[in-house]
Amino acid sequence: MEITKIMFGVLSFIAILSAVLVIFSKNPVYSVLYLIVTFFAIAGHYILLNAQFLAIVHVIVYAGAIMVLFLFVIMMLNLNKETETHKPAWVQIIAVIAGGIMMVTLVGALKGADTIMAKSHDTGIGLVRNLGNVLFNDFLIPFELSSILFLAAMVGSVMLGKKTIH
Amino acid sequence: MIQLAWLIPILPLIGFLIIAFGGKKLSKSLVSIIGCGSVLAAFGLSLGIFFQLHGSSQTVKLLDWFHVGNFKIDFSFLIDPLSVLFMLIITGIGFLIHVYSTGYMKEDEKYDRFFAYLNLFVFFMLLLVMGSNYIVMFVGWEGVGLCSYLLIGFWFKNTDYNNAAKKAFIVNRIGDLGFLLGMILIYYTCNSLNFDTVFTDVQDNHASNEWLNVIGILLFIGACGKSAQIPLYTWLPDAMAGPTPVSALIHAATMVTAGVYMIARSSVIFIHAPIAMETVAIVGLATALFAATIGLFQNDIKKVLAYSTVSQLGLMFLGLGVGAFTGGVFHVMTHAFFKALLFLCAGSVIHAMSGEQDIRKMGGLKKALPLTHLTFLIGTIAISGLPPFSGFFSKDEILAHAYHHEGLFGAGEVYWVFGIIASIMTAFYMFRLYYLTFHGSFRGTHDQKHHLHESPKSMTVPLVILAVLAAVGGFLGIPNHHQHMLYNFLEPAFKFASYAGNWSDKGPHHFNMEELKLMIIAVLGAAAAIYVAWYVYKKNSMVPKTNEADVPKLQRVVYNKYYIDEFYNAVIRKPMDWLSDVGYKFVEIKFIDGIVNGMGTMVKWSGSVVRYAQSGNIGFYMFAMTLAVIVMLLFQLF
Amino acid sequence: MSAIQSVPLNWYVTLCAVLFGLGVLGVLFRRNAIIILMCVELMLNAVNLLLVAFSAHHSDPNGQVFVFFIMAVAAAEVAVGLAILMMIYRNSKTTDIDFLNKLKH
Amino acid sequence: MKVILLLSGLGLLALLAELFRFKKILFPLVIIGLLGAIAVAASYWNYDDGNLTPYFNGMVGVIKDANGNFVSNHTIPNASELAPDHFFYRMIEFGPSSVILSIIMLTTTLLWFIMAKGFFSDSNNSTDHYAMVIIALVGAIILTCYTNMTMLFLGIEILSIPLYVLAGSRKSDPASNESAFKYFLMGSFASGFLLFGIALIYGATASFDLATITDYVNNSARENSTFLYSGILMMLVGLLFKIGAAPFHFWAPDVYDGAPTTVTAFMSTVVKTAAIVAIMRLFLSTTVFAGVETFWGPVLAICTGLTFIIGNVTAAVQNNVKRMLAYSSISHAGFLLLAVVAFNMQGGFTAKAIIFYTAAYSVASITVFTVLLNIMQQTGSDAVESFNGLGKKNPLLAVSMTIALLSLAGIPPTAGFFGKYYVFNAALETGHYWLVIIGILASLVGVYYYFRIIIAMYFKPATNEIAITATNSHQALLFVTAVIILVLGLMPDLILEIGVPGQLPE
Amino acid sequence: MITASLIGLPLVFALLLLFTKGDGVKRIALAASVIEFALCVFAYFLLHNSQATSVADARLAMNVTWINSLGVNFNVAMDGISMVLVLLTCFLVPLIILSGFGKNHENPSLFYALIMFMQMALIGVFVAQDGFLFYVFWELALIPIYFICLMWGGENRGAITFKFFIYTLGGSLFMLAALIYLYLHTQVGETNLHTFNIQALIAAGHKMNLTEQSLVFWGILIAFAVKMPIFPFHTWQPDTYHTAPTQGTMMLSGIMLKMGTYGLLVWLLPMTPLALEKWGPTVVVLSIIGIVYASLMAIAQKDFKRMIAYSSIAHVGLIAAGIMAIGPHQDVAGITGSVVQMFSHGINVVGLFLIADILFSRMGTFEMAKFGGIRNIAPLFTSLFLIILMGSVALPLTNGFVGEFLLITGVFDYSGIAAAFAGLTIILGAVYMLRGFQTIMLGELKSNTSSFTPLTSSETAVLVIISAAVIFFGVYPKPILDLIQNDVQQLVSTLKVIHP
Repeated sequence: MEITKIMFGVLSFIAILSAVLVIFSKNPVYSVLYLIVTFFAIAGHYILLNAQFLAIVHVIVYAGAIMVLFLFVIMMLNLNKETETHKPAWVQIIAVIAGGIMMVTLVGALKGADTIMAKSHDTGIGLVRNLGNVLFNDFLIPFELSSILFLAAMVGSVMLGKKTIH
Repeated sequence: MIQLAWLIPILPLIGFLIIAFGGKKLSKSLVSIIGCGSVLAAFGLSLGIFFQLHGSSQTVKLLDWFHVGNFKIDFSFLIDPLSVLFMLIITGIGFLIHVYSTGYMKEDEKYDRFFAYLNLFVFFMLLLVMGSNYIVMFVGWEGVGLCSYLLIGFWFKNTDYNNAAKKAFIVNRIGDLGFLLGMILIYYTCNSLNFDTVFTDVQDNHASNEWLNVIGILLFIGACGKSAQIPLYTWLPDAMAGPTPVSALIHAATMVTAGVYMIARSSVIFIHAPIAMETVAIVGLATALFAATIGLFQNDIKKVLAYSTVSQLGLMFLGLGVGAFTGGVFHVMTHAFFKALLFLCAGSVIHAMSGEQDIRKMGGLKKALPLTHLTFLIGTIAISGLPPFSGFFSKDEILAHAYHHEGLFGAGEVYWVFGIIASIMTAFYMFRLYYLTFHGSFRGTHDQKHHLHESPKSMTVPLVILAVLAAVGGFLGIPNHHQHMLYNFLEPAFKFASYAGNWSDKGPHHFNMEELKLMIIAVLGAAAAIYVAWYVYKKNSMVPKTNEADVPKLQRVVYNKYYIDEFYNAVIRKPMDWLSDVGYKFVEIKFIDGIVNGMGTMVKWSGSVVRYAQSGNIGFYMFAMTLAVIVMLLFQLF
Repeated sequence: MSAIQSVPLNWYVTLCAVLFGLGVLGVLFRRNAIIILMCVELMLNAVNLLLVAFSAHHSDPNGQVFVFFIMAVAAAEVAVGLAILMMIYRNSKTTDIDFLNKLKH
Repeated sequence: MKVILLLSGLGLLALLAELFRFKKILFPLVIIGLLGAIAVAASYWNYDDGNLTPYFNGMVGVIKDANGNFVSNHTIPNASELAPDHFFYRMIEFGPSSVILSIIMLTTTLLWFIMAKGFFSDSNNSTDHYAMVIIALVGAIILTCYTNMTMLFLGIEILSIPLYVLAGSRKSDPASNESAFKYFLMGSFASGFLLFGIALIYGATASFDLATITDYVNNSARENSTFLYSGILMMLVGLLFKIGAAPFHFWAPDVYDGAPTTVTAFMSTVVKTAAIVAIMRLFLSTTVFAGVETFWGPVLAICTGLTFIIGNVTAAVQNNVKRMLAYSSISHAGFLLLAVVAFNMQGGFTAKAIIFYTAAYSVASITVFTVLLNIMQQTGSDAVESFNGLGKKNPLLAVSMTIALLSLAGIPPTAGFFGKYYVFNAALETGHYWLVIIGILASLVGVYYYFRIIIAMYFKPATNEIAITATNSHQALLFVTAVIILVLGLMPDLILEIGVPGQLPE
Repeated sequence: MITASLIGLPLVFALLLLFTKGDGVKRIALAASVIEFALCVFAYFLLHNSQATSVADARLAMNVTWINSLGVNFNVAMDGISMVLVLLTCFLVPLIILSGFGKNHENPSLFYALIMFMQMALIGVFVAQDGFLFYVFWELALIPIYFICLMWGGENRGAITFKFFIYTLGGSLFMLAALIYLYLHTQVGETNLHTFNIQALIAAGHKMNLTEQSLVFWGILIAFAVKMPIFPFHTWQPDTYHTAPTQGTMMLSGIMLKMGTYGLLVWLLPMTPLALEKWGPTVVVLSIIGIVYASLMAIAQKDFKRMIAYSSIAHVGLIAAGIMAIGPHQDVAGITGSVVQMFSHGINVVGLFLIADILFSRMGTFEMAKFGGIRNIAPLFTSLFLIILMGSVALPLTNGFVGEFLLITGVFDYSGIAAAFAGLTIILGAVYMLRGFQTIMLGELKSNTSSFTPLTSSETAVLVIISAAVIFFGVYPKPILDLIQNDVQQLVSTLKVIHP
């Protein structure tokens, strides 16, 4: 058993477990926290896969920005275990069954790929230099356009979020 | 002269157009002059042609009608002895009846209409007998049906009359369909509908074609309709709703004999169609007997005459069916004389009785209506078959041929026996009618008695002429080759029919001892019947009971025409109405339209179901999406 | 030394499928719109991981670059989404999706 | 690219209007900007031998060889060979179908702006609304010309995010809130599937570039079909969601219903067009996934059939015109998908069908929504009954509405007829008889609910005394759209011959 | 050119009328339709000459590209058969307009504009030589009549006209599909392009196998079957005829119905020989069931207008049977008869509906039992009624006879039994028609009929013209027969015999 496989196993276990806890935690705040754990586990996977830069960005963006945003909203709306409503049990069971089947079918549909192993591997692709090269050459246009996206998101959230002055 | 033959039908047509469009603006006398004059002119022309014909056969074309594929149908006329004979009967008797009508209809406010219709009728009837192809014949055939409809329903305010008119038209149409199909079958057999072509073709190429039987039967169905044979006879007695001159002209002398004409005209086809021939004979005989029995107990003067007409027509068909084409036509002629006469006399009586038609309310009219009485008597004798009046000769000829007939069942004698029975019954009920009407004491109301009067000249003169014809008309056909003028005259028309075996035209029968015996039996039978009638109705002055309940049961059945009308009502009309009604309510509305509407309803219904999937719950939406994805993935897996 | 050379690609794929499925499960399971949104993020992360794994597998940087875009979009989406949630909360004082069912049929 | 830049600038300009206080002249500026964009898009055409030919030839081409196998006639160009302005690192390519479809969308937006003038003037966030719409349009344009999955994804998001906002732009209206929320939540859920699909395809092909993927699909799809096939399915889910096809249509009625009517009009025209274009560039005819049509064809066919049935059947029982139009837009999505299903290697009618259908559908929808908007504003209701007696109250509105509805129902001589005609033509060409029959029945049901409005307008007596009036600009708009509908119905070659030379769009 | 202007002229007039206000609209419409009729007569003589000299007259045809990308041409031409129907259209439209002179429609300019518009579409259908053009005109004809029925119809018109619209549209969509299917099998030269030219479509149809032909056959048939209508696709018809304003009913029954029969004859019959052989008998059987069934339904009717509607189904059933029944003799009778009968039925049924309208305008009802004894005060009306009625029951020397006789002859060639059942129409027709006539016109005058006002001059004029036509074409059908002789002969020679 190679160390990478063990690492993979541990990280996967953490990711899945915390993902399950995200779903089944009664308290929204706990869900957020578990989700952050999941994100960290995923970041670990990124590092394992030699995507170090991405791992850092991931932590910054998801754990640092997005989840804070979530947490902020939850706090602001004062959501907690008491205010949390749950679907009726039968709906939950159906949801679990459906989600489970979804998972199984997805896994089943994708299982045909097991024989494929990487032929060779360039460990350098995850470096900032490489990524920057690709991002600002080939992906220049999407990069620029994402600014439009942000602009829209920004304007939109401000417009919706601010209180209407009558 | 013959080339002018097209004028013969056109003249009454012109008369019709003038009267129809002139309408009320024309005075009654002008209408009479135009109405009678046009027919008289036609008669004159016919007479002229008659003298020029010399047994020849010529076609006179008036105009192209329609040419479609093999159809080459023209308005053209075939002038040969057969058609000329009918033309003479139609225009001659037609003229007399026109004259008679000027008196009979004098008071009617729709005088002009009446003459317009009569002229139109003469036009169509002439087309029927003059046409040189089946289509023109069919035009006339249906046209006279229309006129019959119009004239039966002439007094249109009366619903019964209208019903009678409608019935006549519809029953005729049943026959017409048969005729039409027969015609079409002829077309596909011979590729033509022109008489010349068809007859030559049948003679040369189709002499043993089985289909000729079918054609024959189909044509005969047509004849049944028009000539009131079983099972399509019921309209004729009802048709007596029309003014009496109409009954005389259309429902006795001319139109109803169109069937006879048609079969005589198609003799070539029929002689090669033994089954059809036998059918004609049997149906004819059956009708003759059946109608005669009904006639025995009728109390309406016109109804009696109507049933006697049906019966006589049956006799004619018997003649045709046994191959006595000349005999059949001969009887048409004599029957035209005496039956027209009888009807006109009846009209005169009704006229005198102010519209009363029930013979139980008459009696003793001999004194008040001497001329009518005399002519009626002549007619009665003629129809009863007493020599030397005309009916005797024609009837005798038919019966003699029936006696010698060797049909499919080889039973000529039986035909003869039944024929004799029919004519004996005829003699009985005719004299019954005669005695009840003219003898005994008057049974009508005071008013009627007061008004009793002999008819005006315009009515009696035709009576006299017809009486003379009815008396002497039979001498045209004295049963001997050389004296049988009619046969000699008609022979060219039946020339094809004369050469073919068992079913061929029989010509006149030869006068010999055996025939004499038959004649004597017939005459004696008739005389006996007359005696019985005299005994019952004259000597004992018996009058049929007015109260139906007092009448014996069997007689009541016969009196009610064996309930055939009711039977038809129950078997055909009611079911048809029921079928259409139920069909409309259930099949049409509920079923077919129901399916159509059901489709719409189904869409709406499924819409109202499907819309509940749109529950508004986002969780459900996403659940449904997930399910769909799962299904898609499973689809990929398998 | 990279994990991709010792861990079969299939493992990653399976892991991602499981994570993705869990995300879907969460979306179906919860009523709180915020948690649902978080589960969507979980789905996106599964995709990200898959992309990175493939990227490593193919030795191709494009996959990792794509992840950047996903992150960007996810951030933008979350911003807008939370703004919408705030707006709804302001009007109806709830983030429960089952109460948002006025539009239907 | 120029179009995208111009529109992005326009969006920015709209935002700046708030700051620099030229809100008053923003409307004419936007109109001018859109006209300019149309001109720029049109400038991508080049005259050659008297025929209009596209500036760029087909991006990727697949043809059948003599054995009936798919082969690529396209050699992947080296980056150095390409002027960056042309292919933009193979991110977008403004091909013939891009040009024609962007012109259609730009024109539709132009008409929409005229219709929606009131929407902006009523709001105190008008500049934001302008910006949102224009940015959404940028996304839509991107979808007409993407050649890379990244651009597809970004295009969809740039299109969607402003729409989430716009749907919720009536902030105090619970329906609008709910609409925005549903749209957003389900939209991001569907994005997840789309991305998963993209990732899987990347896994199979190691590329986001459509040309490379095409090559892979055509040449080595058998080698690692699992990822590819699953990926295609997942992408299909995401895209079918966007176009509102069953069984991913659930958001559409609620969102269309709840959103402000003008926004609904935008969604059911421009957004729908953009979505079908996105699908078309991946699935249609000689493009990316064509080589494995046998795999996804049946799936799409089933979805199309379902879309027909669900859309029409449910529309038939709606009493609110707005909601009814939402369902009917689902059914129109069905027709557009039918054209995709009727995929044909000779390229005969499919692309023509889609182009013409979208044009016809967009113009007719704008008309219908304009009338509906007026009715809703003046009677306060969008029930069918509120149309009662419109034929007498305001004949112009009634007549143009009638023409538009006839067009939506697909009755000659309106543009909509040709739309349907081309779709059926395409479907019959490739033997999708059952779908054609379902489509015919669907059209009949369609006639049913469209004609309910016509009957209400002409046959039902007015239920109220409210006079229906329309502004001058709306009247002009209605007149113009009605004329366009009829002219396209009589001379469809205006779009099909001049616009698209030869074989399309490949 | 002439043909195209026959189409264009009504359109121009329609637009003109749309912008006319006031009472003059009727007169202008009448004048317009008379001008159209004159042009049509001119065309008739051109065609007559060209037939006599066997030189095609270029003025009667026009073929210009319409939609290049689809291979659709504006291809119109007239042969004898289409001439008959165009003549019928142009003859009836003035009469229909004239018959409405006594009435004051709301918004008359729109009403008459729609009628003219419809005339345009109808003529278009009859002269189109291009499948697409045919279809477009086919649908175009539907729209004006829909609005005429919807806006000026009687009670419950919304639902009824709607059903009519959907039903006929449904049928024609299947036809569209079938036409496209044929179109896709055509080939222009060696290219990949297709064409909608009728000859090419026929050629394409002949190349198909039985299954494909059957698809096409049923697809096209269903459109015609609904339009005519053939049993059991008829249930829209009585309701629609009943509720439509009478002039609309006249357009529907007099002319529009002929679109179906014309289509059956010219478009379907030569298109798919194998399918015709296989399915022709089915259609014949359906038609004949329709004859008997519709006649029975007519008998059940209490309402005069509805009765005429059913009678129309019966007559059309016979036409359809005559067209489809190609018997072993390959006789032209059936098809000739169908054309003649289309013409005759158009005239007769318009007359009958006018009579119904006259009755309704006097008494406010179509229910026959409410009438009675009208003959007492309106003898002229009675006579004209009777003449038209006789035309309808196919009495010889009226126009109905020639057609029905030839039709029955045609059907007989196919099967004698079929002909016998088809022939029942002449009996049952007489039953319900005479029943209706008697109930309405004969008998004693009733209290409510005593106020029956005499015909107006416009009504009289129309009825007299129709009666004259009934008799004229009965006595002298030659003009029509000559006109179609060659075309029918040619058509029949290409057909295969079908066997029951």
